[in-house]
Amino acid sequence: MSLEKKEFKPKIVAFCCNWCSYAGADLAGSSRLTYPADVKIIRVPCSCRVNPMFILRAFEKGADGVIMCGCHPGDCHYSTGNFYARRRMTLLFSMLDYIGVENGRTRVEWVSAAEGVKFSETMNSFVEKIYSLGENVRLGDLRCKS
Amino acid sequence: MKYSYYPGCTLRTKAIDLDVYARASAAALGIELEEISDWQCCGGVYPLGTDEIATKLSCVRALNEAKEKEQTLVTMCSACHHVMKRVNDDMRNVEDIRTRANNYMELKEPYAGETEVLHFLEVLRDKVGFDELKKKVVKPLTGKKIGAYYGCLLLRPSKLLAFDNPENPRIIEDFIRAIGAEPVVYPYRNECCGGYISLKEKELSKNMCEKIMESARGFGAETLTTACPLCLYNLNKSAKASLPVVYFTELLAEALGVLEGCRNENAGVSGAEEIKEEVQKS
Amino acid sequence: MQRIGVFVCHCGSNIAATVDVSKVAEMALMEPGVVHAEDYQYMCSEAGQAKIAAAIQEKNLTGMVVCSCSPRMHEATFRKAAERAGLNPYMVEIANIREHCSWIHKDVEEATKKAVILMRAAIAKVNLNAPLQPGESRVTKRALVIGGGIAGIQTAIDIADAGYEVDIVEKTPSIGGRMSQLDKTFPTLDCSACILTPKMVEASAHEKINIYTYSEVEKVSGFVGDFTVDIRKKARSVDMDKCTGCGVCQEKCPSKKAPSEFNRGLNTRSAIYTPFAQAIPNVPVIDREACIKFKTGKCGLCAKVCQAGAVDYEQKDEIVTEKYGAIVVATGFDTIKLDQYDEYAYSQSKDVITSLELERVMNAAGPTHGHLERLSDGKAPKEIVFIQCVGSRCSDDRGKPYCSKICCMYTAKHAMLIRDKYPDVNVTVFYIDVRTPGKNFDEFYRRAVEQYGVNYIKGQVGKVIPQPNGKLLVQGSDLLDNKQILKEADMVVLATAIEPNPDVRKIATMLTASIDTNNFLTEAHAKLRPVESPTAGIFLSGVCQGPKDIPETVAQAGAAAVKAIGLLAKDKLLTNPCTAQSDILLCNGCSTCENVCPYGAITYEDKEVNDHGIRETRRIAVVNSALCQGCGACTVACPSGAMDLQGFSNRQIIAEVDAICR
Amino acid sequence: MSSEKKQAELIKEISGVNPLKCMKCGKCSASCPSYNEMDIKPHQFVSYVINEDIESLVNSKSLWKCLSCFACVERCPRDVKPGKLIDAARQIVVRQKGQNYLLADEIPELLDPELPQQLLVSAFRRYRR
Repeated sequence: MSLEKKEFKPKIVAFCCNWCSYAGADLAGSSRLTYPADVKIIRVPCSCRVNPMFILRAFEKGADGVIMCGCHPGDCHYSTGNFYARRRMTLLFSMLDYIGVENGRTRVEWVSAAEGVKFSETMNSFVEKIYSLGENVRLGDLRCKS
Repeated sequence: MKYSYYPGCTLRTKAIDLDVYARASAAALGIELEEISDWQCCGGVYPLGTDEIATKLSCVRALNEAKEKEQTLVTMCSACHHVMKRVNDDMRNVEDIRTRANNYMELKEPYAGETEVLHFLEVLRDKVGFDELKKKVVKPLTGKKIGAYYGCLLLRPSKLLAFDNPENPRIIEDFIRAIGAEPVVYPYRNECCGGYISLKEKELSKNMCEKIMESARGFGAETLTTACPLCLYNLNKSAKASLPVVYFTELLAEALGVLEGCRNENAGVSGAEEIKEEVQKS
Repeated sequence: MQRIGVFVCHCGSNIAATVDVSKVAEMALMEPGVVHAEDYQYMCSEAGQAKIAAAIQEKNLTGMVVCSCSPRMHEATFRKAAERAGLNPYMVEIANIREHCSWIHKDVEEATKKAVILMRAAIAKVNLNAPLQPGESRVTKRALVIGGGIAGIQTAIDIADAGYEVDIVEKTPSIGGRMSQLDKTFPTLDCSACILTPKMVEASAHEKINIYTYSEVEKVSGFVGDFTVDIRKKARSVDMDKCTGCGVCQEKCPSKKAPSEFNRGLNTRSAIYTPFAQAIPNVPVIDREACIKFKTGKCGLCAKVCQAGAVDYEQKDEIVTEKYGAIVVATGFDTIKLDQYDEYAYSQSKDVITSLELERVMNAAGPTHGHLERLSDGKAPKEIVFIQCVGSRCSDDRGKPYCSKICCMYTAKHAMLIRDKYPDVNVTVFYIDVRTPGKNFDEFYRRAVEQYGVNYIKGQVGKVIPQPNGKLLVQGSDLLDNKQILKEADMVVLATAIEPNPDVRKIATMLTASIDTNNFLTEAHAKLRPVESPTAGIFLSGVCQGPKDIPETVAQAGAAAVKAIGLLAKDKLLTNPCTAQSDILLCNGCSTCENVCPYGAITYEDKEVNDHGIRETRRIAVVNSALCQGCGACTVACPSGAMDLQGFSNRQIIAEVDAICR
Repeated sequence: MSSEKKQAELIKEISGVNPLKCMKCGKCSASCPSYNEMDIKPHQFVSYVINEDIESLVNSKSLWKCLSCFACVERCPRDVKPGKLIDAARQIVVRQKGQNYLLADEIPELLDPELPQQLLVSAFRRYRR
């Protein structure tokens, strides 16, 4: 292990629903609206498919931030999925906060298929936040760190 | 019913009628108006820049006193109503203004727009109820054709003041009906009288008031009524001012049979001469 | 162990300029399960697809990853290519290295690193993919059209002409819609009834079309190809079969004070009524709110005078349940309420009217029998002012933010018709912009100005001031002359914004069709799928999708019909195999999943389970894969972890998470 | 930043108005009771701010003719509030030293016996720092 301090490059997982946010991310791409490469997107059919377990797993594996994007409330392709997601995440995030994973490391944002700008702005601000928080030290499975 | 009452500068002097009749009527209706202690002038105009704080503090002080007494704040003058409601909205909804104003005020507990502000007309409509008011009328003004003159300050901006429909208001008409008279609806009742412009440009204001008078007369009004001392002044200055203009509280006092009792009290009050002297001295 | 092939696309320079594609391919070979990796200029091209096919066959691939553009773009393409080469299409995953990588990053090293990670996540997922088989569902060869205006009528006729059964459900007593209320139509000035009535007759006479008037959709269940719909036939109080349409009941009815909906409340009608003379069906209904018999129990005159004995006071609402393969929404529009625009004195003066009211005033069957007159005193006007954009293009909360699209043209029409019939009447139009994009539209507007001398003034009106002499003083801007204008008028006509029929929100909810902030139904794609709802099997016809005029509405109605026909022509539909499934060994039948399922796809069955040698009967959740849309709500709600989603399983997503965080 | 640009930004800030929302319909000018007295018309306020021609705006007669009656604010379909722009421009002027539009010395001759105090305090707030 080198003693030199490594530059902090956060690992950020973004769960995007297929119908709105993933399309919003595509629009951000086709509009060439940049955001940091630290963000990696996982496509899910709906924000309600995101099991809190996935988010815990991400932190366990060394993620520094997890963001979940879905359709705007009321616009869910499956009509009610994002409402469930919102409730689940509210609970999960307060629990995470309680055990020391700062609130800033998790976020829920509604991005429609037409909101490429919002997607890019959201990612920029989220990444900025993660940089300001620094590396996540809680929850991480030490065996995953090198 | 007990309310905090903010009379405002003009009701102490030139518009003492508006005040005296209001107090007499309120008493007749079983409404207690408890005057804010050591109130200061609201400024007559809502501060022009969104960045002004000091000019809003006199309102915040009054609003906070009402809050501490857990009372609704009532105004009689349109201008006070306008300024008070808008400052209250700032305190409730604009974080920056709230913080800065509270920093100045050093209150026991920061003020955040908790007080309800009502114009006396709203009290009559929403708290007393025009139907109830009607029952308390002892001397209905039957046969009188009265045009309501709203002006600007009661109505606009409508979203903030939430007073009445700004383009087709009816609260004063309903009031006129409740006291037994006949309201005359005319389209200029929400147009400006010229306001403060009459200080330096009397002609401009005169022209505007003439339009208002003409329209009201055309639709058959015999009297105009208003809640604003400045509107009353400007309308009276209109060259063709053939219609008498009275405060709504005078009509109310008359209908409730308490007019005569308060007539004598305000005789001979004037302010202009004193102000002139004051200014010349300084 | 899977045998995975990785195909990295250059997309010309779209990807290759920012991502080192050969490096990505090289890195792929180091991942578990990968037996083949290559990069190529255009993977989606025929040559690219041939490369994929060749690799599948030569290397005997069991799964593949394409690193390319968004799966929303070409997932279907690559899945078909794989299927042709003998690979199950659900063994294909896409790593989106264009929209999510090359297009948004500039630094080649950084972008390449990210592309590799995205590829790894996709590989990790494919390693856990299983071949899936789409199910099949049947298609009921019958369409439902909601709304019987010109949009609904045209859609119904087009579908029926293709040989399929169609039901129209119309809320009011007659089909015809808004168009039946119009007098003349732009830009040809032919009479609206003359072109609409034959269509109404055609629809009602068509052997494949069945019309439910005075009826509303009550409940919708099912899915594309197999919807079940409850239709409420409101009690008409008149027997449709017995009534001969003689009209005597309407003549004799003593209650004639109900405002006429058809004439926009400008006059009254009887309690038993048909909305207009050409109504289809020509069978009256009794308005029970207005009928003396229903209010007091006395009267019954209509029953007495009806020789056919058709009047039936006992009639009750009836629910009809029907099955449909496709549903077309054609619910149309109404004008907005003007209570937020009192500066135009609409509520203060009878001589301030909306354009739709003017249509009725101009119409021979209208309240003034087609004479242009003031509604206050019946006098002929000499000066008419039109105000444009009343409630349209308003970003405050009083009006609508959109352009209502039809007003510029109908105002030119009204102005022209008035100047033509009453040359001594002056017509002034206050406008903000005149918008005339359409065939022969601008020519039409110019004719109003040049031939008919209509006075167009650029500027909005601030206030309409009723005068004691009954005239209306219009205070407006003339922006080109920089003047404030005071114009005395006898009548003022407001080009009132249009909005979707208020019922559409309720209907959209029943259909799970999405709706925008203005209550217009959303298209599946604004440009490429303009007549389809994102919800499969739901199609959009007419103004319910956005403001449009008659020619556009008819064109869109036809397009919606074609899409519906395309669906009805199929005998079977393939269903998305990415559905939920419950593990019978883990499920404890708690009903949690049932409660969160928006499609009612989950039921419970008693099943015999062999749990490690213990045989017992348990209550187990069963997913109807034809109903399941694959949202995954149940998978997270399930407390025992029995529910999982095929194609997006817990293990697959976790593998992706792990690959990204590695 | 040029001083005109700075002033334009300041007007936008203290008025809380985004002039770019204007669609140039002219409803403000159609509503203004002081229209005929103004050299720069209400609908033009917006373009002066957008074009950063603050010099002309603050030197215009209109600045002192606006009644702050809010008719334009109330009726604007785009929520632009031209009246607030002119209020802000006025603030720019009176906040400068010696630019008060009403001087104390003027007041005695403007008074008459019926004149309400409200008029004086309003005028003070409108015309002076």
